[in-house]
Amino acid sequence: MNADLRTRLGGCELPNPVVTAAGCAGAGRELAQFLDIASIGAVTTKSVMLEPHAGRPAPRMAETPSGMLSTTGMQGPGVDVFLQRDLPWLLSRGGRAIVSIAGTGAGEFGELARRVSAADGVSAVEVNLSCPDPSDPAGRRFADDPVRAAAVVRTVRSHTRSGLPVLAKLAADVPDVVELAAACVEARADGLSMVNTVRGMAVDTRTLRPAVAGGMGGLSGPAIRPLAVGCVYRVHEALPDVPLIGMGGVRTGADALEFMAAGARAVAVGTTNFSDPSACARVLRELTELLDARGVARAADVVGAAHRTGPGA
Amino acid sequence: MNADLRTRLGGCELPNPVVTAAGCAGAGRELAQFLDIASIGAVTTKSVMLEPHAGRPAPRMAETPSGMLSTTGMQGPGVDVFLQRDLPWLLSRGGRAIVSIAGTGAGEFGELARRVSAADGVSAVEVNLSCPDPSDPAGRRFADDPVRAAAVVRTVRSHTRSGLPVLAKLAADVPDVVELAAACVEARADGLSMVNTVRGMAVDTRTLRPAVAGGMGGLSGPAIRPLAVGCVYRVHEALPDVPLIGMGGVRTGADALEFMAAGARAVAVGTTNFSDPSACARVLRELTELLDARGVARAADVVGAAHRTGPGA
Amino acid sequence: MSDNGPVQARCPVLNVRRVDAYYAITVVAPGIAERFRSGQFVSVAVGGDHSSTLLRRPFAIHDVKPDYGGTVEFLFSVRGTGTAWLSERRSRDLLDVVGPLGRPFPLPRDPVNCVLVGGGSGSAPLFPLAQSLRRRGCRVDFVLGAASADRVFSAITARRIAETAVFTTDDGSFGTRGRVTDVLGRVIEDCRSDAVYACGPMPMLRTVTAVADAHGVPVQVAVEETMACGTGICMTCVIPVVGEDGITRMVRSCVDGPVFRGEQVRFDDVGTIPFDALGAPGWKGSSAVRAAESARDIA
Amino acid sequence: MSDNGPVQARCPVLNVRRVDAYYAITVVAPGIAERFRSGQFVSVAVGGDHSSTLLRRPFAIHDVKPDYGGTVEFLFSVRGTGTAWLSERRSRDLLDVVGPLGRPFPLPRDPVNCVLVGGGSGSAPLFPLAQSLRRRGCRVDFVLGAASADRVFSAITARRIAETAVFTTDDGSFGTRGRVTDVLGRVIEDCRSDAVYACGPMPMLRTVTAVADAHGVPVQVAVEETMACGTGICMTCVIPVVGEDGITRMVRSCVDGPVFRGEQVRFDDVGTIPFDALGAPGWKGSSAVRAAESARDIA
Ligand SMILES: Cc1cc2nc3c(=O)[nH]c(=O)nc-3n(C[C@H](O)[C@H](O)[C@H](O)COP(=O)(O)OP(=O)(O)OC[C@H]3O[C@@H](n4cnc5c(N)ncnc54)[C@H](O)[C@@H]3O)c2cc1C
Ligand SMILES: Cc1cc2nc3c(=O)[nH]c(=O)nc-3n(C[C@H](O)[C@H](O)[C@H](O)COP(=O)(O)OP(=O)(O)OC[C@H]3O[C@@H](n4cnc5c(N)ncnc54)[C@H](O)[C@@H]3O)c2cc1C
Ligand SMILES: Cc1cc2nc3c(=O)[nH]c(=O)nc-3n(C[C@H](O)[C@H](O)[C@H](O)COP(=O)(O)O)c2cc1C
Ligand SMILES: Cc1cc2nc3c(=O)[nH]c(=O)nc-3n(C[C@H](O)[C@H](O)[C@H](O)COP(=O)(O)O)c2cc1C
Ligand code: FES
Ligand code: FES
Repeated sequence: MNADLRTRLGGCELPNPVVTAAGCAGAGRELAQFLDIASIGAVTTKSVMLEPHAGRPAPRMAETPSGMLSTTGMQGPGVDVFLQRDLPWLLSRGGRAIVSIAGTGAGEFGELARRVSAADGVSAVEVNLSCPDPSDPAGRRFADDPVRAAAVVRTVRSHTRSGLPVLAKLAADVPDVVELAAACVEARADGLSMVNTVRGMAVDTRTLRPAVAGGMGGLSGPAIRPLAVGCVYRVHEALPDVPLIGMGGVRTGADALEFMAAGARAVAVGTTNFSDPSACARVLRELTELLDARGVARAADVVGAAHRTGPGA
Repeated sequence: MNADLRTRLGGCELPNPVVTAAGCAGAGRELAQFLDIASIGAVTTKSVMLEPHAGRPAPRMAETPSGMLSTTGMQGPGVDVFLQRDLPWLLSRGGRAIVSIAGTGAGEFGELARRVSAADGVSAVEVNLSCPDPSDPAGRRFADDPVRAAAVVRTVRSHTRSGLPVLAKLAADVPDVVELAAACVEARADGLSMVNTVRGMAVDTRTLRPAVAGGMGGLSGPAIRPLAVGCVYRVHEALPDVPLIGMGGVRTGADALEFMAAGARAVAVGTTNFSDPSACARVLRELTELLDARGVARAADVVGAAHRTGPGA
Repeated sequence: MSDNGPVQARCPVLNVRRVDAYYAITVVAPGIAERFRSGQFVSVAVGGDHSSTLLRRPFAIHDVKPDYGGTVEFLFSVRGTGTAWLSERRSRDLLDVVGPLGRPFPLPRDPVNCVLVGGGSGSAPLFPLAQSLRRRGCRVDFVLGAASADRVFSAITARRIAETAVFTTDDGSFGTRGRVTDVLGRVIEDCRSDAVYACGPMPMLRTVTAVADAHGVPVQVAVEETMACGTGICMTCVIPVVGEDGITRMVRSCVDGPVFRGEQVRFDDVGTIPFDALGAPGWKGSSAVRAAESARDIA
Repeated sequence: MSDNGPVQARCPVLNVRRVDAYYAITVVAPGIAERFRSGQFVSVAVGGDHSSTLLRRPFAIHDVKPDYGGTVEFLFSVRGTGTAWLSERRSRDLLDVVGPLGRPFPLPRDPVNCVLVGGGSGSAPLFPLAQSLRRRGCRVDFVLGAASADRVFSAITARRIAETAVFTTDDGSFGTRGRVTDVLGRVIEDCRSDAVYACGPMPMLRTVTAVADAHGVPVQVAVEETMACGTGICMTCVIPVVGEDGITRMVRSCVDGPVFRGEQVRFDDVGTIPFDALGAPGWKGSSAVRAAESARDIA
């Protein structure tokens, strides 16, 4: 028996629930050397901005226990190059694209959504709300304020062609992730991706200097999985009908199953692509085996399973 | 050469900067089987409440990558038994006690401070601000609201005899840890302990049920170290004169040094005591060796070192 | 730091053997061997220094020998990451072991008849117990059960040590088909048992306690709760236990146990905080109870 | 999925040898061996399945041989947790290896004179390069430096392969006291070198480039940046490099490098985003630059 793995995220259907996380798979080209990019649910492309961006100075990464800190700072070629060069390549190989966009304000997000909407073959637009809001005096991210986050989502939705789902990508380290989620859904997000990296820091104990340039970085990898699963669980509890893509430290099929039981319809693999370039294919295979071993007919049946009765079993 | 390890936390001086974290060493008695409890900086005792508490149902813990989730729910005998039975034992062995208190409101915190103040030999009082505030409709913790947190700290300070330092124990998963820290200092906290466990969750992929009773638990261990170091760094940057006790995933002397370079004057060992009951003695030894190898004359000299020039080296 | 408390040591592995569905590891650990009393356990660090699995794994001590100054053996089945890693250890590898931990089985003063009941790997601590009981002149009978034949523990040794040994398997592949508790009543009667000792999963211990109770025989059970520290500091391993004073407390199974008198364990309430437990929500203890608490020893 | 791109394989360890201050590991990896060109590297998973160290460690390929279908050797010194773990591997252990990664050294068409400059473990990729150059009829000279004698890499092999081999050590314990760059100018002149190839730490590569420049000789450098993925997807390994078109870009040293033309690397700006780099804050590219970008190949 083979479980039916199809997954609905708003208006789009993916053949299976395993996708890549934004910024952890480029636009699929490099990973295609290690796996068939058409075989996974979708590739979420690195957050693209309107203009080319050079990103942050090095050192950009440090290893931490079961995780890594990074500060790449949205390095990328800008949306036009992305749409002309990277997206067509991915689609030509039969891949599905969730296009992540990053703007410096609602206007720029809207323009990005408009241009991405005009391209053929995109499966969904993901709104990276962890960008710093230049109009915020404290330099906070859009995600830190549900009102500003909702304004961005609303603008993106209105500039995105109907039928193309808009996913809001949430941060975990916010005052109240459920409030943020509800605000984004209220602003007509079709689904939510959660979670982005969590702010943290490491000091290099040889030099006694911050290990990544600028001090703070984003923590990712299995270390943050409990935070991410907690966010997915709480948001699914509050908003059971909203499609969620869960991510944060997925390494194995069992980890993917954990997110699905907490309430995610799809699961994204991020940092693990760095350590295991064929990870997405492996996670999908392991997940399928686990579902089959449980006799699950449809992957959708395990979504939210952890909510269905009390703890223990 | 041997570095001078003495550490000042407000009005109290510890012989060295390595202490235990609250709730991770009982009152020192069990660990005393594995190390000389008088040789470490201090024992921070498990948060004590006014009345005996039975805590939360089992399962109370789950292992996660480089961390653990727990929900013990403040199980303890109540402050009177603690002061009559546990504290005297610790002091009789030459140990120093930082007494952590947990209340359900400012009044109870004040009463706890009054009773602990009346006891002889206490080195400092630590205020656990991660207790849920029963008067908050959303069931948030005192730490989630700088105003409520400050009210608790102010009450504790006014009920604590002068000369006995009051340390506010902060959470990492709050809207703005610097704002929380500043509010507590404004309310006359003599120092800050940071950080407590971070809320998270795990699902048991055999049963598809939450791995700890009640769903959410507190994540601790090396997994959260980057979050904790980040909090210490940012708070030390904003409040360089305030004594900080850093904690969250300290496993080795190098980890302790990392916290000190970020700005901590003392470092607490928590979860590592579970896996290595002689960890505090080992961490102290390793830290001393590292300081000696660098030719550091006084441990205080490395405090905040990571702030002193830009990144890299 | 204390002479009869547990010690922590890096112990060389003497050997790793497969025994049916189990692995047996023997480590050189004189400090643990000399302090050991049956019912106690060790906790073993797994995965090496840079492992992502932080917590120690607890295992009942199955045997101690005087060789090499003192060796300790424990048996386990591969269950998850920790036991898989342990099964790959080789002679001369070093294991970080803490022990002996927990309260041992209390031994009878007189040479009475004892029946020892074990389920699966839970049988491990019963073997050194059997030896101690025999040394005191007690009669020992075994009832050992498991899911299948290859999970029945040391059947040959059991037969050798004990007066009688009865085996049960869920699938009937060895001994009687069924559970240990199906045959226990008969064994107690046939052997005129004066005391029952049991170790295994919670549901088994509960039924063993009920059977022993029905036969008016006292029973000591050794529980296997999830443990983060094993030394009494984390408070994650608690179960509701009724004290001599009739008061239920949430006690640590690692230091207050793992051995308890069966009738003291509130099996039906494991996994809950009984409303009448000391310090349960709404609980109001008398001042006498409070005073008693201060006097109680904590370790 | 591609025939000349890198592959990922679980490779049996053939042997682990100590070579002075280094360890040499040979793995059986036919897919990597057959694709290899000198200057490329492998990345190796460390610590096992449940390790807390997630990231692969990159190592230059030091040798490939046809035995067992194809073997790959890399050398390393123990620096931190990953290399310590690798140094404890034994024959028949399996290593998860990805490779060959990165752009190889470009080889001259004609049989010219080449000087190969290596610092410490940075000398590793120069040995297969030397072989390739010899096969094309090039003259090869070596300048190898290190902190001390035991860190000078394969001096005997260097002497065997090359026309001349000059050694430097910081402490003077072997060869000339000083740095490779102290002697490089003289070697270029003595050997009438037409090209320089260098690998080692950034400051060394910068001075090597300056010396080669002063002598009007082209130089290829292989950089060693911290890398999280090694496959081009994480963007953590970037350095500022000037393209043929005169535009500075932050390029990935794992896939756009590790080999670059020395004068293209903006050594003084490594660790910064130069103000004139494509996409730097305030940067405003012309529409021509933008159009060119779309046409550039990404992999
Ligand atoms: C006092 C005591 C004595 C024990 N004696 C034995 C013995 O002699 N032989 C034997 O085979 N097993 C014994 N166990 C159970 C043994 O500890 C577990 O099988 C082992 O911890 C599983 O570890 P793992 O990493 O393979 O499993 P995982 O499932 O990967 O472990 C994850 C976490 O859960 C805990 N855990 C998992 N299963 C159990 C369990 N059954 N009991 C307690 N904690 C568990 C682990 O310690 C770890 O913290 C004993 C347990 C206790 C408490
Ligand atoms: C293309 C390339 C080729 C290399 N070839 C060799 C070689 O042939 N022989 C050799 O001995 N070393 C080589 N290195 C350096 C080697 O990768 C590091 O020594 C190794 O990663 C250290 O790992 P660790 O866990 O022991 O150190 P740790 O300090 O514990 O590592 C922590 C993190 O920092 C990274 N890191 C640490 N040092 C370096 C470094 N010098 N360069 C890049 N990343 C580093 C690690 O990869 C890891 O992610 C090469 C590096 C690169 C980029
Ligand atoms: C190097 C790196 C770059 C990332 N870039 C982006 C990005 O451009 N946009 C985005 O929304 N998230 C980005 N993320 C966050 C990931 O998409 C993901 O949410 C997070 O890393 C948690 O998943 P993981 O633990 O599986 O990596 C990045 C993460 C890393 C480690
Ligand atoms: C089982 C457990 C119990 C804890 N109990 C308390 C407590 O009673 N009071 C408190 O302030 N913090 C408590 N903490 C938090 C620790 O003191 C510490 O802040 C946190 O665990 C991070 O440090 P670590 O990673 O070294 O464990 C507890 C942590 C654990 C794991
Ligand atoms: S396992 Fe920690 S108190 Fe029992
Ligand atoms: S190491 Fe990831 S892009 Fe180069």
